[in-house]
Amino acid sequence: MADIKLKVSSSPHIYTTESVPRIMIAVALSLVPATIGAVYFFGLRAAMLIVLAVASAVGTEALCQKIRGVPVRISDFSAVVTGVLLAFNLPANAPWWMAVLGGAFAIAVVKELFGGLGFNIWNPALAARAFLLASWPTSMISSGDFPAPRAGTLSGLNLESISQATPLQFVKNVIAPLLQNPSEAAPAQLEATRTALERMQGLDYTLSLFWGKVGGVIGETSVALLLIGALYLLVKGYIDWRVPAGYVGTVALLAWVFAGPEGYFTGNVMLHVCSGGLILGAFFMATDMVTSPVTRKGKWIFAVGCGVLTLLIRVKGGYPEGVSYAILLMNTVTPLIDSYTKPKIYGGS
Amino acid sequence: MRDIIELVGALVLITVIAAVVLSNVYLLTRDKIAEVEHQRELNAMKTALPAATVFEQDTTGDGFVYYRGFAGEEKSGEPVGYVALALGKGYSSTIRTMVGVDPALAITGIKVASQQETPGLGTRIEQVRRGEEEPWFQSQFRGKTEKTVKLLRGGGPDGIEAITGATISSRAVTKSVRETVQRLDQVID
Amino acid sequence: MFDSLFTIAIAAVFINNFVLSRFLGLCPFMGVSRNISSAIGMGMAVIFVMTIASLVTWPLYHLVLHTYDITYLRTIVFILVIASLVQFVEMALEKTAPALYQALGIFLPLITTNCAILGVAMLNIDDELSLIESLTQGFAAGVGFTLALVLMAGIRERLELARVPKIFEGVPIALICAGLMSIAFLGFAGFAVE
Amino acid sequence: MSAWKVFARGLWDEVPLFRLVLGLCPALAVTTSLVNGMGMGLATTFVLLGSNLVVSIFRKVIPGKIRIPAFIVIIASFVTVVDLLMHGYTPDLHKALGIFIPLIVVNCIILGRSEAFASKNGVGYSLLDAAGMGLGFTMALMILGGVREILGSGSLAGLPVTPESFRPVLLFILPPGGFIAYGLLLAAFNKLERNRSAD
Amino acid sequence: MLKQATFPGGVHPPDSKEATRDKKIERLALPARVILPLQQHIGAPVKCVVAKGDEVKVGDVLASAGGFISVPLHATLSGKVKAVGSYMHPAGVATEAVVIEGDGEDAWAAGAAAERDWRQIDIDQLRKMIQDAGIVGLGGAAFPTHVKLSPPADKKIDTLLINGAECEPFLNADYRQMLERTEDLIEGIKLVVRILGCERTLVAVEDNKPEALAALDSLLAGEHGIEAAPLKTKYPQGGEKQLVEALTGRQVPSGGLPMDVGCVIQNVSTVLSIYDAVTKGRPLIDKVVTITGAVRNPGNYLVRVGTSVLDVLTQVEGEIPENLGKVIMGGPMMGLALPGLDVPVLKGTNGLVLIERPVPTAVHDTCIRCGGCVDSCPVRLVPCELALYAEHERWDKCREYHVKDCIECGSCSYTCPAGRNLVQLIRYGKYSVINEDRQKKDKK
Ligand SMILES: Cc1cc2nc3c(=O)[nH]c(=O)nc-3n(C[C@H](O)[C@H](O)[C@H](O)COP(=O)(O)O)c2cc1C
Ligand SMILES: Cc1cc2nc3c(=O)[nH]c(=O)nc-3n(C[C@H](O)[C@H](O)[C@H](O)COP(=O)(O)O)c2cc1C
Ligand SMILES: Cc1cc2nc3c(=O)[nH]c(=O)nc-3n(C[C@H](O)[C@H](O)[C@H](O)CO)c2cc1C
Ligand code: SF4
Ligand code: SF4
Ligand code: SF4
Ligand code: SF4
Ligand code: FES
Repeated sequence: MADIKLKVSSSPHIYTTESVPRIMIAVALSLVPATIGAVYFFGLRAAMLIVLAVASAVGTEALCQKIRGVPVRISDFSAVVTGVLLAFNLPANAPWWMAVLGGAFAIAVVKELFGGLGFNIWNPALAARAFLLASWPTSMISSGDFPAPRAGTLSGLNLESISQATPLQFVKNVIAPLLQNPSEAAPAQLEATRTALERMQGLDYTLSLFWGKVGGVIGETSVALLLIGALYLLVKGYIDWRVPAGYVGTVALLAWVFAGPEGYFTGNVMLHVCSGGLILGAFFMATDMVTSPVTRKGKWIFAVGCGVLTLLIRVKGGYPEGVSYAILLMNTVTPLIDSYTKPKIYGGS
Repeated sequence: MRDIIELVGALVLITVIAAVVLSNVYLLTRDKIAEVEHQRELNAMKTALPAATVFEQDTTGDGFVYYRGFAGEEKSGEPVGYVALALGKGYSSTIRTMVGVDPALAITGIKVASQQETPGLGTRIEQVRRGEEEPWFQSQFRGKTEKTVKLLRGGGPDGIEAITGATISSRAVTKSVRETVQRLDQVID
Repeated sequence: MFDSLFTIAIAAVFINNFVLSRFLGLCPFMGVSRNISSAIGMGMAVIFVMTIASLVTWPLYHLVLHTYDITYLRTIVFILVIASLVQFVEMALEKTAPALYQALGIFLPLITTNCAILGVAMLNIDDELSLIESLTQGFAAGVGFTLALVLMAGIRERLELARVPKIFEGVPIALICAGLMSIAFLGFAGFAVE
Repeated sequence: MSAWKVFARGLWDEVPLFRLVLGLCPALAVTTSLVNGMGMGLATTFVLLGSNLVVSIFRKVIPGKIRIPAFIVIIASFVTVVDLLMHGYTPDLHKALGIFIPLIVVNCIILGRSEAFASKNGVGYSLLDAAGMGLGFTMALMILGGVREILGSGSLAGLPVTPESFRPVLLFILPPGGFIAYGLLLAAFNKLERNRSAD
Repeated sequence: MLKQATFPGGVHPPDSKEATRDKKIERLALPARVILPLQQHIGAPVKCVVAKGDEVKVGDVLASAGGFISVPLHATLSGKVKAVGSYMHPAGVATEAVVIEGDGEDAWAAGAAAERDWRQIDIDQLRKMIQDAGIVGLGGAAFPTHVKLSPPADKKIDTLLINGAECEPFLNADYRQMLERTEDLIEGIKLVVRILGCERTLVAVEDNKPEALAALDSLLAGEHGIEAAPLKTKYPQGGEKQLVEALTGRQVPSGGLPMDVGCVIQNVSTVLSIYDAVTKGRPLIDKVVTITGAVRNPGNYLVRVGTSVLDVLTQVEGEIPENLGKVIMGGPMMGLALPGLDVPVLKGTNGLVLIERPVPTAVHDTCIRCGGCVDSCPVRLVPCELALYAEHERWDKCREYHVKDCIECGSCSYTCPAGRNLVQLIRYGKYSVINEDRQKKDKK
């Protein structure tokens, strides 16, 4: 009886029931409402882009792991999350091959070259979006030709005489130049511009952004659907509330203070919060734990940094949106944040 | 101390030899370089005003520089047109464009001399399509007048078609060209 | 004037970061970015030398080379001046500020033949900047260099623990990082600073 | 060492850029096209040849203590010569390479060869060494420039080489693409080398 | 009652205590044989004073203390010394041990079991008695208790903390003793207070043991300077540094001891052993052990030190379950997985937790930097990074990030969704750094 074979292992002998695949599957599930929304708003083309991006991400992951000679772990679902989030960052009329190349770049260059899950410095989906944007800008920047969501319009406004664009692009590239060069604009255009600005301040407009009646990349359309998923993750504790709170809070505050049509403290907070992919970025991408700081203090710094950079880019920079670059820039700073926000240890001097 | 003086002396000697050699190379290449620089400028002006072969520089009282272009060898007689540099604030750089007009102030051509816009977007102001000779955006300007140098959807005889995704660069060129034509209008009367 | 200085500074640090978008100073960027503390030391040394190099080369060019029409000697004069300057600074620091010398001293010799220093001196001339603008650009370029270097050092400290494929270990992965950093810095493209 | 070895070393075993990671700035800044890469490479080769030649001739008379500044002066002189010649005879290339021509003066490869080779060897070997290193560097820049041009512009040496439907990957002619392309090439080179040494 | 005190960090594993919570302590029958490893404490090695063939009685000294920081070992069975030699230790290595074959009589050595009044004995004598009784810390560390009760003159002790937290899942040994021997415990505490001369004593109990708190409260009602202190239920609430922080707001300095901040901590069982030793002349020969997990008769048993686990389980279960996969000596968070069943119960053993086959194991993945371990570390280390540095044998970095402050509580490993065995790696780093330090010191 004494020769019974016992397992010897180091303590502890019990573990949490969480696991990496469980977390990743939860994130994938949390994106389901927005995915259904994407297909509803933009039709089967959105579905095709999502499927292609996921297939490419997962395929590339398997291939890279084979080449590297490590066990193939696509069942951890992280590549699926990357694929979906990448597709969410594409306009619905993006060429199919961009989804494929983006997925491959995200996984091969941004993730696997660094050693795979957990070792990458930058958010794979966002780095891939930035790669696509720099390489084929005409297909990634709305020039009035992004498809409008079903039951909505591209800018969320129905105005005849001025061209359409997604809300922040509309403000930056359509309204601002017209106001700056009134001589070039027809009176009807100027009139429409003023109306547009006015309507964008209203509650109705915020509601259209909230429900998804305004255009953009396929995943950012409906704030409501994104929040359903985000809530699920918050409740499960898979994302740290500090990140979205710090991020959205900073953007809202700064937008109110600085980003008004005229003067300080006139900014339309809801416009900045509900558009330009902020909700998608703040809840699903800035929260990628691999590429954000590990400590609570670090997360606050990261979140506030994202917020400041986002608004800075929106107001002063070349891009109308700014979320993706803000997060990528803060990813770059993350190792430094980590090394300067080590908690003070118990009993340390 | 003596060492140091010796060493410094040696170094100075080397430097002097180098300077002498270089000044000779400089003298040998000076004219060629001047010619090259002149040619570069001339080429841009000729693209803008193909009818002219020689140019005469002039500066207005407030510092506006422009050129009169003449056909033939001599800088005399009636100019066949005028050339001036237009500066426009583009998306990420100042776009410098050489603008040519005939005596009736119709544009004879433009040539973007330098710009640092976004590759793939703004840089398409210099894009030459496959199978074509000239940059399509710039060739639209030929024959336009002060009135018709403006962005217009669809382009055609009454306006300039903007580059999709690069309205800012397009506008910068168009606006600076228009302003330059207006400037020339004041000058040549 | 303040505005234009601000514009120059922001451009040199973020928009056209010397390392990430102008490709100047890459060798020390690759060579001295293995840990954060030496990156900071190197960065401070570069800021220091870039600033005084700008301060010295500008009058030299405008008051001497240009006046006597020997601008073609610019390269040779600048490199000699910068090399002696670094040497001189090193000696002066050793005598007057031993603590600072301890911190920066080991980096100074590395800097002499670094294209970012000579580069900023030449760009000051080519961009037709005034003396005070040159000083600003020199200082800001150094800050931009330091920023990139320190960020890179943070990343490389983390990379030491990553499972980078063998053939990418060392310089290749550092280059990929620089590339992705440079992609992130595209976020500053088109900043309207005026 | 045989003459051939002195020459061939720079072409493979010690090819700058792939084996000795030096001269990075010009390598990345100017290699947006094959021709620019080649131009930079040849300009550097010229300076290498010149400085190695002069240094090896005068190696016995230059006092050891001022060796380095003396070399720098010699190198800077050849750089200036190249600068002036290119300005006069290849103006477009001169414009494209810009500030990176004068910056050849700080290229460690050149000072490195003067110091490590020319100051210790005769004229013939020094020239061979310079030629080998210079051509190796040129080759590397051309590979980098070629790859970036094909991917980023769809052309090679200015001639279209990709089908009409190919939409060039602009990233490769932008700064980030320079880093990434170089990183990938370097890894490919490591791989080749590992295969070679495995044989 | 104080408000429930706690510390930052920690984890909440399921407490799994129901099975034995209400089981009264039962005394197990004497075993036929005990194996007594000589060294059962931290400190100077002991000197064995018996040889094969010697007759011994319960309480006879088998090995005498090897210095001040050392305690003697006593016979826990009367009978004959069968062997002095190398035997398997629960930690998986063979160590010197004395084996006694019982005569079934349980005859006690002279002098044992005499009733004494501790109030009449002088303090140095008390300390001597505690050492002679072989008492070590029973909270897990097995540090000689008399040493802790002899603080240097320059360290003023103002607070005594009695550790009744028992924060490890499954275990109820301390809890049962607090319920069943409340009065003895309070007497013991008063005894310790007298030795230390401190003003304030807190008996710390997690709030998942309300009965124990109530029992203490009612008996302590009129007492001056001693009170029960409820703690939030959280692992590792019973860690001494965590207790100090939770109850006094002070932090034991890194590398220091609780006495540096005026505290001494004693485990409940230790106090009871002190009480038994002083008032009854009874050395530390038995131990309350919770036996639970995959067993049919879970319970709390009083076991003679040295009884083999096999004997204990055979007595409790009748026969050893076929599908036994793992036996943990101690709790599941910090306990040892036994290499086999033929190893003895030690002075510090407080539980045996049995786990069936197939033994659940963590999936081993790479760290996804979720920060869970950082948030759970009661010392506020960054376990994910420390573990990576240890994995890469970067001792300089391990040192820089305070690896030596890790208390090896296992909270980080418990919480890691990637199943990384963080404590194991960190422990490797910790002992490598300590070794380095030692080598450096030796060189000097
Ligand atoms: C990365 C980036 C680069 C850009 N580069 C340019 C540019 O070089 N020229 C330009 O006119 N607009 C540029 N823009 C601005 C947008 O393309 C803007 O939408 C456009 O100018 C408006 O033109 P549209 O009316 O055709 O959409 C850039 C925008 C981004 C995000
Ligand atoms: C992580 C950890 C958890 C602990 N939990 C307990 C506990 O629940 N009860 C206990 O009495 N001692 C516990 N200890 C031991 C105490 O730190 C301390 O050593 C003991 O209470 C001191 O009393 P003693 O000398 O009487 O054993 C724990 C130690 C550690 C490191
Ligand atoms: C909360 C959460 C958010 C995530 N966000 C992203 C993301 O924005 N982009 C991405 O590529 N992967 C994301 N992932 C998947 C995974 O963490 C990511 O691919 C890693 O960076 C790969 O190492 C996310 C995972 C989680 C759990
Ligand atoms: S001297 Fe400067 S450039 Fe040359 S290798 Fe060293 S760090 Fe790099
Ligand atoms: S000059 Fe020296 S420092 Fe600069 S790139 Fe070349 S080798 Fe490197
Ligand atoms: S690092 Fe050490 S102290 Fe911190 S949780 Fe892990 S085992 Fe406990
Ligand atoms: S808990 Fe595990 S996965 Fe999370 S940060 Fe710590 S080691 Fe990494
Ligand atoms: S070439 Fe090396 S620093 Fe620029």
